[in-house]
Amino acid sequence: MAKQHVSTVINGDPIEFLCDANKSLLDVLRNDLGMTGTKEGCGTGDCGSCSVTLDGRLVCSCLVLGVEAEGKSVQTIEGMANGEHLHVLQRKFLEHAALQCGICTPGFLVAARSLLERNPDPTEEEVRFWLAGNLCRCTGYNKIIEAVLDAAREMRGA
Amino acid sequence: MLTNTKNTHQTMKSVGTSPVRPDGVPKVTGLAQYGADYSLPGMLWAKVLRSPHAHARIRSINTAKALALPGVKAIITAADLPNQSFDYVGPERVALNYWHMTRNILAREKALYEGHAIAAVAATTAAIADQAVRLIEIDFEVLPHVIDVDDAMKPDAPLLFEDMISRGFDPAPTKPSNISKRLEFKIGDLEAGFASADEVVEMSFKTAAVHQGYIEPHSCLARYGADGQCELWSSSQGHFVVRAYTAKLLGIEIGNLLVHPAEIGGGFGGKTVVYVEPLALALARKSGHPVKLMMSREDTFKATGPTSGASMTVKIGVKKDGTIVAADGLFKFQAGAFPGSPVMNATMCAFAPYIIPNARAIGFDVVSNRPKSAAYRAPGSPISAFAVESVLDILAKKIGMDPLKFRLKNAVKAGSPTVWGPKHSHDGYAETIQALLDHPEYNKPLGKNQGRGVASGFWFNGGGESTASVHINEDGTVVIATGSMDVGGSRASMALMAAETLGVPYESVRSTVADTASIGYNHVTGGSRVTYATGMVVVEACNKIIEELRLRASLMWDVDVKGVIWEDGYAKPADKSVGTFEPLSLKAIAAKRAVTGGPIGVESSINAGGQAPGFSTQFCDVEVDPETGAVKILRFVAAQDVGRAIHPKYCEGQIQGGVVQGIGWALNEEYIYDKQGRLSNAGFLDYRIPVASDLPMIEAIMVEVPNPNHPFGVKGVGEANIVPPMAAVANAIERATGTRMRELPMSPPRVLAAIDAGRG
Amino acid sequence: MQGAVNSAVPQAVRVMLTGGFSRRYTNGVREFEIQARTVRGVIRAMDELFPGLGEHLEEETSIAIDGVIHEVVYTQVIRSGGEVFFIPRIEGG
Amino acid sequence: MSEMRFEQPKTAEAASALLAGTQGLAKVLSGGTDLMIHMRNGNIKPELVLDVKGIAEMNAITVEKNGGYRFGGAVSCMQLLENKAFAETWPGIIDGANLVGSIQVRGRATVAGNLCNASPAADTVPAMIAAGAIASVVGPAGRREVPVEQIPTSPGKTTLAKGELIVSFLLPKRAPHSGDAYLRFTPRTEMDIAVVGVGLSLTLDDKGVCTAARVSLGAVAERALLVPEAAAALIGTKVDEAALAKLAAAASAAARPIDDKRGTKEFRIKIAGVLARRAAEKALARAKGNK
Repeated sequence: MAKQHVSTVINGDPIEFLCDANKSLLDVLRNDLGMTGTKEGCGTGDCGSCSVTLDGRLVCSCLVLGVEAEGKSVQTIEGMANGEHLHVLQRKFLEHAALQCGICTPGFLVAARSLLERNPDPTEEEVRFWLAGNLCRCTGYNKIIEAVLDAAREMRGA
Repeated sequence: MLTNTKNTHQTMKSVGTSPVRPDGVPKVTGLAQYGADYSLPGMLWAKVLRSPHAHARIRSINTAKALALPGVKAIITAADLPNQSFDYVGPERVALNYWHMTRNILAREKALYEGHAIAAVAATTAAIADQAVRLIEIDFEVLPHVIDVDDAMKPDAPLLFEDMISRGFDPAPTKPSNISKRLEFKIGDLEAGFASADEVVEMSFKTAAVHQGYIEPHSCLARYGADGQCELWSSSQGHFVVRAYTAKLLGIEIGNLLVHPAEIGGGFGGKTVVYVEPLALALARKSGHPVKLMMSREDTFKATGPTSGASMTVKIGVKKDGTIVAADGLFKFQAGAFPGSPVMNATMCAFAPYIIPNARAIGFDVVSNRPKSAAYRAPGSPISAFAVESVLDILAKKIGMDPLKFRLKNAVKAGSPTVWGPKHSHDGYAETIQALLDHPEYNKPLGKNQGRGVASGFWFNGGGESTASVHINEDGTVVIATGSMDVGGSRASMALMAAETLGVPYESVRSTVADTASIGYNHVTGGSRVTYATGMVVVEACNKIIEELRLRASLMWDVDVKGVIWEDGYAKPADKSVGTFEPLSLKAIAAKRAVTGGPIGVESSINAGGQAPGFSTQFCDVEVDPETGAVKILRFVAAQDVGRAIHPKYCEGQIQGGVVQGIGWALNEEYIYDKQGRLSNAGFLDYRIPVASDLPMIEAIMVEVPNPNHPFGVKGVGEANIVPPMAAVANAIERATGTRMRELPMSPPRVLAAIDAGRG
Repeated sequence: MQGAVNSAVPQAVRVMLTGGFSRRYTNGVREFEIQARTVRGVIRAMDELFPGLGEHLEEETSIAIDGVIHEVVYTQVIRSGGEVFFIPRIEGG
Repeated sequence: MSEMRFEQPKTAEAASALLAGTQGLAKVLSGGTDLMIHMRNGNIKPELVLDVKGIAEMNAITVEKNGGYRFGGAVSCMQLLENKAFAETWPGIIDGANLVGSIQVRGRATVAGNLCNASPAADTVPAMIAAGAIASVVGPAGRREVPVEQIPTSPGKTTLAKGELIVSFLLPKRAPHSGDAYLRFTPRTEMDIAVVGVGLSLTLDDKGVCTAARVSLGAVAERALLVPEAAAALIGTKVDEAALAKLAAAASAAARPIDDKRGTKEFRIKIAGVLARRAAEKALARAKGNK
């Protein structure tokens, strides 16, 4: 089968690519489009490091086919800052030392942003359950939860 | 008392603050490059063929069909790597045996565990490489296998090495076995000690192998130049060690291999060894193309070193007043397919926190058909501590003494004896116990099915070889470079110590990790050594450059250098007699660098010693569901002696991270093997590391008992925190249910079975 | 025999080995009294007692000088009457 | 290049024709959270993958003329969770949908995919069975209606013929004083596979006597079980302690689990009873709660 042509929007920019039908969106992002900010930790949807949003819906890009991006809008970590102006979540993760090795951080930031879009005033437990799909082995989660709650406060202007 | 007396706690501007780390922005924007994020033009993709059998002789490998597949450029097997001589090189505890190492990264005579690498293919696309791997035909002679450590020690157990004669026996045994080594440490008179005890408890424990669980699988990119100059981009805990091992395994000069330090996605000890780098470089050599080799999560579980599972028996005797009089420990550790478990650490750490005049610790290093074990955060210490701290809890209850007060009564101080010989030379343990005794929640009453457990832990912490350079830029800003990989924020702590020493703002110091051609040798980032040893050499380099800056100022003022002092980031005249000169900033001195002699830069190196051990004492409250055996962590409080916290938030993060790894180890994590010796939970779904919703906030208490041997009083922080959690959770479960768990993990089926058995 | 590095009067130093190490290289003898001012002097003195032992000490051990753990570095000075304990080198995770 | 073909039909009938017309393996992709994993570890190499998310009727959540809900085979768990009215009517099904994988997985995974992947431990299936859901199946021979419990037969196997796919599910109109619940046992609080799952639905009369009940067990047999004896323990009672004890015993008796890496036989049999009781208590509270 010839590769399939896909036209999509990634971080607000229209992008076209060719890809085999059985290639995952994660593979396309990292290996065809050179966007290596989205990370692979397991390839089976069990660690959340490859989180992106697809038409606003938080998903694991390792469990989405590249061809499914046709006509949709993809948001990745590379699109979270506004040029050199960090998103408030990115800033809070740095201030709270909410990352150590940083491999899971892109996934956590994309997931946390998707949470705060739906629930601007989450409780600690709501943050913990929403982020349960993102594994971290270095931090023990404390500072990640604190950073998300702090960012939520600032975004609410509370 | 700090050797650097001027840096008393109050006067410090940088050390003790928690600024944003210099490598933070790339990591929160996705720009940071990890092992799998590099690529080069003409790059090939590699895949490894791994053994489906737990134990099999490799009679022949036929790669003809695979090589014929269009797009395949090279295939390697063990024949492509030089064989290595059989001898143990370097320190006994971590003796390297390249004969073993080369066989672990590519099987030669035998496949010794399921997942053992046998061949590797490089092709123009990953899909072709995947396909090619399935076309390689191997003629296996499947052999009986053995997984469990006790089974592997039986006389009739299948032998991994038909010629392995155990070391450490006197006289040496005549028959080969799976026991690679026996070791023993002993002080005092055991019989007399136990005879004088009022209460003696002896109990056996078993733990399962667990993996470090770093979220980033191993991956690298390799290039082999036509002129023999090679390059590697790999995520590791020490690119100098990767260079040394890879050069040796490929039979090339160390000088011909340049290793770039990719960012590392977690290691915890598991990335102080090599798996993918030698294969990728050998494929690059054979194909003439750059080669990218990445492990899958399944490969990482099956073929990279977990820490040992163990079978242990501990016997401790105490007097009614709580004095420990004798202790005896037997620790049998799984080394995996090749010798080298952390059993020596385990025997040395087991009783280390306690003054015990009569003690013995015996260790066995035993091979079995599982992946070769690798270091995992205070390697060996958490395993022996699970047994020792459980028995101590039983004894405390028997003599009716509060478990913290019982530990305080026997806590080691400077001058206390150790089972391995030299006396302790640092305090810090009793202070961690006191921190919990003073904690408002320690005496808070608990509800039904709830219980509170206590445990302590010890780790040596490390010193060793480090190199650092400091350069003053033309505008007076500073660049420091070291060869220590930054896993948990060490760039920030290096910059803080440099800024403090130079008396300049943290923001004016750029802190970098240099590749193997740009800085002198650095040992691995591990053993909780970097903030201590690399920090020490950064401070030394800064002090050296201060001397140079004073010289340059003296030339600018045309005065004797003795007349110039350095204070708060400025060169100043020592006193009026030298002259009324305006203080010279770094910027001012740098501007005159040409006429005073040229660029201003130094490099320092050190083989650091004088490190102080890390002690941690912790308590946790749990609730056990009596109908399902599920254990819920209600509260977790961990105190640890950190000497001096350089970057408090990252220091705290080490404690929180280590505790949560300990909780996973206690409750759910284990390697589960099926009857054919194959790993049945090689993924993050069924190898359950804790998720955010499983946990409360972990409260970290940083106790500061400064180490006088370090300019800022630093003690290593990274590892002692993972030692106590398993026993703390087990002791809490015992208080909640009355049942003593003796096997890890304490999963719901096991806890429920133990409760039901208890109810009889 | 002048174990001392420089011409100054030599000083006595106590050297201790672990059980395992002494079984392998000094047929079980664990304690020694030798003359030395630095680690270099200790290693030369021990090597004279057991030829070849110096290499093992340098390659396989760390050293505790009056309890404080150091890497084996020649230049490390030892006080008169000091205790030098060669222990297995420690490796971390 | 790969041998796999990818199609996005616009109607269920077109989808069915494509599936039937393919000699080799043809798979439906709605959420893909199981399919992609099977493909990645080489278990299956489909010749055709059919993305059904473009079929209008498979994306709808509607209330039928008879007052019962109908939702499409391509509706993701998150879409169900976010439909307030549905969630209030069927909290038990929502319990199950809320436990599939993680937030990321729930953003894609569908109830139809969960059912057709036919894992005995599927989290949405027991509550659907307890609710009495009917699957609308389209195939070469036209449409047919199938009770959900008759779809899965054993791990990975269903009763669907080649060319058939599930278009939507129809749930019965909810009688007053009804409540449903789904509970599962897993070592972790999230990101886990059920060691035991219990879906339970019951209806009370206005004096609080249970007039109807359905109990379904997951992960304790080769497929999700409908357990009439367990339901019988509740019907005609006020779901009191005695009834709950009989329910628990019936659930444990019906369980025929295996030993595997996630749990032992004895553990699953015991927990089946414990969870059946707790699910009944939760469903009872919900039945008493709503009008």
